[in-house]
Amino acid sequence: MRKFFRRNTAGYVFLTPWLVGFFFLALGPILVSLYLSFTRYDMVSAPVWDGLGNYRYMFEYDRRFWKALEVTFTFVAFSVPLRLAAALGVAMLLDKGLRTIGVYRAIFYLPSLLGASIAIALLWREMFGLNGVINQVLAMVGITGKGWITDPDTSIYTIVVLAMWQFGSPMLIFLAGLRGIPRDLYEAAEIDGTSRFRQFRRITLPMLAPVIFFNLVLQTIEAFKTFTSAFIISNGTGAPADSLLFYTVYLFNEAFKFFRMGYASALAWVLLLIIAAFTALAFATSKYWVHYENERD
Amino acid sequence: MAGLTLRNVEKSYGALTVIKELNLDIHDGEFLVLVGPSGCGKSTLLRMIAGLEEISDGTIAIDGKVVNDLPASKRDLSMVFQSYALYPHMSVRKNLAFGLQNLSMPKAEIARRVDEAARILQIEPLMERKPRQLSGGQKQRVAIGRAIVREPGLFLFDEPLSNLDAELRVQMRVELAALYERLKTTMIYVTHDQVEAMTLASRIVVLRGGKIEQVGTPEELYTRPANLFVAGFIGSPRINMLKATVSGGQAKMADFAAFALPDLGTRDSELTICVRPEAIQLGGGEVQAEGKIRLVEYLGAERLVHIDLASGQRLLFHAQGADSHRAGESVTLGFDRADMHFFDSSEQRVEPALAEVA
Amino acid sequence: MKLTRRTLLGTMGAAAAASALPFKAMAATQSIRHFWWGNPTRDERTFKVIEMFQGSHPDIAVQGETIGWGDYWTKMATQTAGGNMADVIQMAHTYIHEYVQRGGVVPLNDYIGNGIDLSHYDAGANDIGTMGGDLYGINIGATCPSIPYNKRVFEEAGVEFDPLAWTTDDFAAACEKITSSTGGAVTGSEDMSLYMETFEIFCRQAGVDFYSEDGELTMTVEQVAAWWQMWKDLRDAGVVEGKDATVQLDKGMADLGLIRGTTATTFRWANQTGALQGLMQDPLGLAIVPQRAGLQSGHFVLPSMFLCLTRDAGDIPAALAYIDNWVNDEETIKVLGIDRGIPPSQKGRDILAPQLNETDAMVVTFFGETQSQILSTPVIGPKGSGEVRDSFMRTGTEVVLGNMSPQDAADQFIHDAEGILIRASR
Amino acid sequence: MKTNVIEQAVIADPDARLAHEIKERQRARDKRARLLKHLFLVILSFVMIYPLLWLVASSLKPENEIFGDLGLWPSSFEWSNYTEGWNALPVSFTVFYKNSAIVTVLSVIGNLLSCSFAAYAFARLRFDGRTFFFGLMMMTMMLPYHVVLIPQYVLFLELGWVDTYLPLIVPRFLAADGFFIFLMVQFFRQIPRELDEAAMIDGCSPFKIYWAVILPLSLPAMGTAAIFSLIWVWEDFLAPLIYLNDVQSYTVPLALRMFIDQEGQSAFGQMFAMSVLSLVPVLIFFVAFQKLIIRGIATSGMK
Repeated sequence: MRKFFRRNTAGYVFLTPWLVGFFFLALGPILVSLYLSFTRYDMVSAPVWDGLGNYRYMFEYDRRFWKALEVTFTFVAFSVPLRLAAALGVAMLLDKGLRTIGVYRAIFYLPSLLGASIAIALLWREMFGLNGVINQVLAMVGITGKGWITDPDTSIYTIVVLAMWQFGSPMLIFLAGLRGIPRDLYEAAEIDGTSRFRQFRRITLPMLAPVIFFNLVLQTIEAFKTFTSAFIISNGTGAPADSLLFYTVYLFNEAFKFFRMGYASALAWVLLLIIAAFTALAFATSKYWVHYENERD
Repeated sequence: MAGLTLRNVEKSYGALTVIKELNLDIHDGEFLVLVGPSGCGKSTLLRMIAGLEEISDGTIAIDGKVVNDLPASKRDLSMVFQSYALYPHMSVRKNLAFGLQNLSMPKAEIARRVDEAARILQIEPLMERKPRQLSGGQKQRVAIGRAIVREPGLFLFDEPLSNLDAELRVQMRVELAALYERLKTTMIYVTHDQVEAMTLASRIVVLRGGKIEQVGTPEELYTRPANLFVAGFIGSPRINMLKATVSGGQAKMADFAAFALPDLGTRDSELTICVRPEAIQLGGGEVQAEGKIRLVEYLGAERLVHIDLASGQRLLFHAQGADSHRAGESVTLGFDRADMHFFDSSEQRVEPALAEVA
Repeated sequence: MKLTRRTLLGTMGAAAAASALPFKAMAATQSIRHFWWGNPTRDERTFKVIEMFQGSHPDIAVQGETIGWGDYWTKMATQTAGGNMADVIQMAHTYIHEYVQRGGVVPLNDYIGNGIDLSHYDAGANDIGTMGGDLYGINIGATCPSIPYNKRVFEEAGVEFDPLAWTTDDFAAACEKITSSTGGAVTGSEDMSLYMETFEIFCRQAGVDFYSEDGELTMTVEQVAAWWQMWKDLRDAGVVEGKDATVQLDKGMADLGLIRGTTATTFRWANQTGALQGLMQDPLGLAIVPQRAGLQSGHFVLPSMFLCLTRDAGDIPAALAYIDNWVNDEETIKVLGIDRGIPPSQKGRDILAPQLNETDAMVVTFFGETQSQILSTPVIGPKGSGEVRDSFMRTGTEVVLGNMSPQDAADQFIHDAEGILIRASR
Repeated sequence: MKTNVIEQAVIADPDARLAHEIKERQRARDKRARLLKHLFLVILSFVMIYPLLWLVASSLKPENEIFGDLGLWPSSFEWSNYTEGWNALPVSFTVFYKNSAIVTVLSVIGNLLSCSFAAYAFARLRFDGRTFFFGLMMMTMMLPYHVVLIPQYVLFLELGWVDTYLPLIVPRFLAADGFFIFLMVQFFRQIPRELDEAAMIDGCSPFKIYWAVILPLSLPAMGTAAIFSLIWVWEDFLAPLIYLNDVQSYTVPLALRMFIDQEGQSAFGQMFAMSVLSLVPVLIFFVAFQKLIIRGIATSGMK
């Protein structure tokens, strides 16, 4: 018993704020949402038990659910790697040398500061519109553009570009991670005549693995939950032709526009399972590529 | 100063047992070296003594007092880590003083001890530097300094020299020995390098797979290894091992003529006979074989001669530097029965009956 | 709804409430909350009204709560779910059924003439706020459908038409004229094929309403197909805005071709004209939704906003006093202006007449001149009608993109709409 | 001057000259590489900054010019968008800024403290149930926020916290944002464990290790977390929307949403002007705190 306390006390003391928050503020609402997913609940009247009704409807009848999944998976597949690559590339550019770096860092973070505001939505529609900047540039090299953001086949990629453009937060995390890599490792490699590319593969990547892992997991979670940008750019409708019907946009509309909070909760739990599967996969594979300095367990 | 008693100590991580029912007495004021191949549990054992690992079973007592439940800081010991573990954000002076401040020791006393340690280790000019501005050897000194300012009853060293280059390692080894001479405090030292073990230890503990293979002075281990493992582990260059079959009091090794065995008190028909490289004689010895020199390693004062025997066995011969053997030369080699170490089929040492030795 | 209402944390809650931040109106014995969606002008006016009300009713503290339209409904739903609705809320005709049918707002019958005086209201002004014989939402501003058009562009293209009596053919001709005279830089009109509000008038011109009184779908495949076919023809002729602008749904004013200067007309509720004009340099005119030759008028008026009393209202007398003041007090009406729509009473219109600016005056005139075209009051959609509207836009998009014929799309839309209504009625 | 003499001297020697030439060539190559890098960064910067320029330009345009006219340059500068925008709402922006400042400062402090606590426990301390709770923590990040909005609202309503700042602040002191916990865990785990052990032997309690060893060595991570949490709280809109009723208590992002009415009179110019201003505190903080990330102690002293 004494041993038990000795082993656990410190851990639980430090975890107390989180535990209190989790059990008093988070767990209740989470369980309620799970309960609601088995009900019909319009938010005005009391929830009505519906068993697996929501889930059955989702998988058997709901075409838009599948559409939303398709849109979201496409987005995740493109945006996560591209955004991480952009963030890592720029972070490495900014990590060494240059004295004016502080300015660049601030500038590169700007788009993320602007977030997904009405201004960004207006601007994005303009830029990728039929007469937008993008087409003007394309026209200069003789390519006839189209309404990228209004063509259901390409609209999703404008959101991918938006996600890429707002690479500020993973960039900053990468920068913080790069700061932790001892310079002498590079110096040693330099002396060994290791090429830049090999330095990247042999030193940067492995040393940065925990941070890459963090960004990968978090960006994937965030990408699956992407809401504001798609919502604001499509005026909350997922238009054109449901091509911007991101999963959470659909979920939000089901809940707050069509008063189906029960169904929305079921959608949320399905999404949770999907994200959890991906995260678990990431954690499972992390043993093979993420190594922490000096960890014994 | 402190002596230690380890009784039935066990360590396991889940189903994996790292230390098995280990018993050991460490005398007050001795320099004990734990040695063994990687994964033998030596570091774990040290960390259990330090209080950094929980003890799964059994007891550890320092000065007769069981410390199983005592946190590291209350065990009156210091530890030097393989990676030095200096606090990167503190100057050398702060690194040395940090532990003392935690004891809420008077400032003057802290300053005295820190200065003293700096003087002993000759790191006075480095006191205001940060660890990243130090060379490997300097970091090592600071790490040792941090251990000695505490003036503990017990020093623990976890492979402290393994990150240094060869030259520095030798130098630090000498300094450590000198430090021990000066302090005469109990020291427990973990290494995988048997040279360090031999040169530093008053006693050596050889560990393998979480079990003690042998405890003894360096000389005991060298001259009378308790088993084949210790024989192979202690001694550089490595001991020669030859398989022998026994029948009717006669032992037969490939390439060698059969010879009469002394009474070994075993009935095993398979033995392993070991001979140190320096016990091999060229052109002499009671038991002989023909061989061909494959390679000569010239080390200045000595030469290591690798010899191929007809059956494919290889022997290592430790020659004086002045000998002039060449690769490709055919030689006759041999050794005396008195220089043989016998190990039975369970790899345990077997000794000729006393009468016969005499 | 009493979901997860527990008292286990009650004590903690009380302690927290005691330490809560200040900012509360003090000293009044009664208090109510009024929640509306707004904009800077409307907020300023409404807070002025609240201040005046506090002056005349020092014992009733009123907390004004406001946020923009989109966020309003999210917050409203959350407060409703929590049982914490404001006492008095502003409602839109697109949402009122959702809240009435689920019991979020309560009938006001008992209070009319008994706390709230509506005797000066136009006949039928509260028809749309009345469901199943009970009045749920008081009309606080009427509006009607309109086609705002860019006067300069129409004049420069030499389009001559009667804004109060033009037909779909006139409309098509105007579009053609504008598009060709500007060389395509300005198209005649926005493609309104996905505007269900405009389609409603088109439907009513044929004597068909969207829904029956008991919430059944009454719009027909024929009407839907005809509507989409009409716009397809205009699109094919290249005289309306291209598909790229059309497939963006629920556009804000800032995205309208009318504001951007790329089209000459759009559809809006008449009370929004002032806002449109504020974003434009060219002057605006108002026209009716074009008539279908040989058919009846489809024009109607409806409240742009309602005031409702909620299920969670605590102090009903105070809330009634507030509502009564809102619809009757002369100064209040003056301060409110026609920001929320045209007052649904002659008294209100008379009070405002002297203070109207040019655009407002035009809107009021338009409103008055089209009164004679009103044949009936439309039926407000049942639960699920919001989703039917979404489905209309979505299926219509396929026509705009050329993926479906108007007829096939109409078939599918009606089929989907029926499914939606069945699901919503469960 | 002195170098010149030396250079002159060595040029006589052919080997030295060759070495000198190689060095010169290297220097030229480095310079070219740096220039290229700068050029790339400048172009990228323009792409990144264009929206802000657009926003600033729009904030200076007369209302009826913002959307009809695509050029960046306003026909006349409407500084009144700023002066009038500040007081355009029923409550002055002075109040909104004050409110946002209170919420943000407290939230950032709460976030850093509580999340680093939890992260230290997950990254460094061994206790039963660690993996389980870590999994739960990750899970809280995966559920779309919108579906817990209502149950959470009901909970805070029961606590009597609605229409106060407590629902915005208290959760931050209870490590509600798993993002920061996970972020810090990843960085903490990078710190060699032997440092903890050395500190343990030096007589540090777990708290002292956290405070005197882990925190000072995690400045880049803490700086990153501080920046993110400040920005996110400052820009947070959904929670204030739901929990704050009284306009007097609104935060800046909420106030910005009061300018736009999809259905009626909007004030885009003023909204853009106030949006630009709302970025200022965040930018200042960003520039100040990013130094932490840069100055972060390189861990080269450890291995």
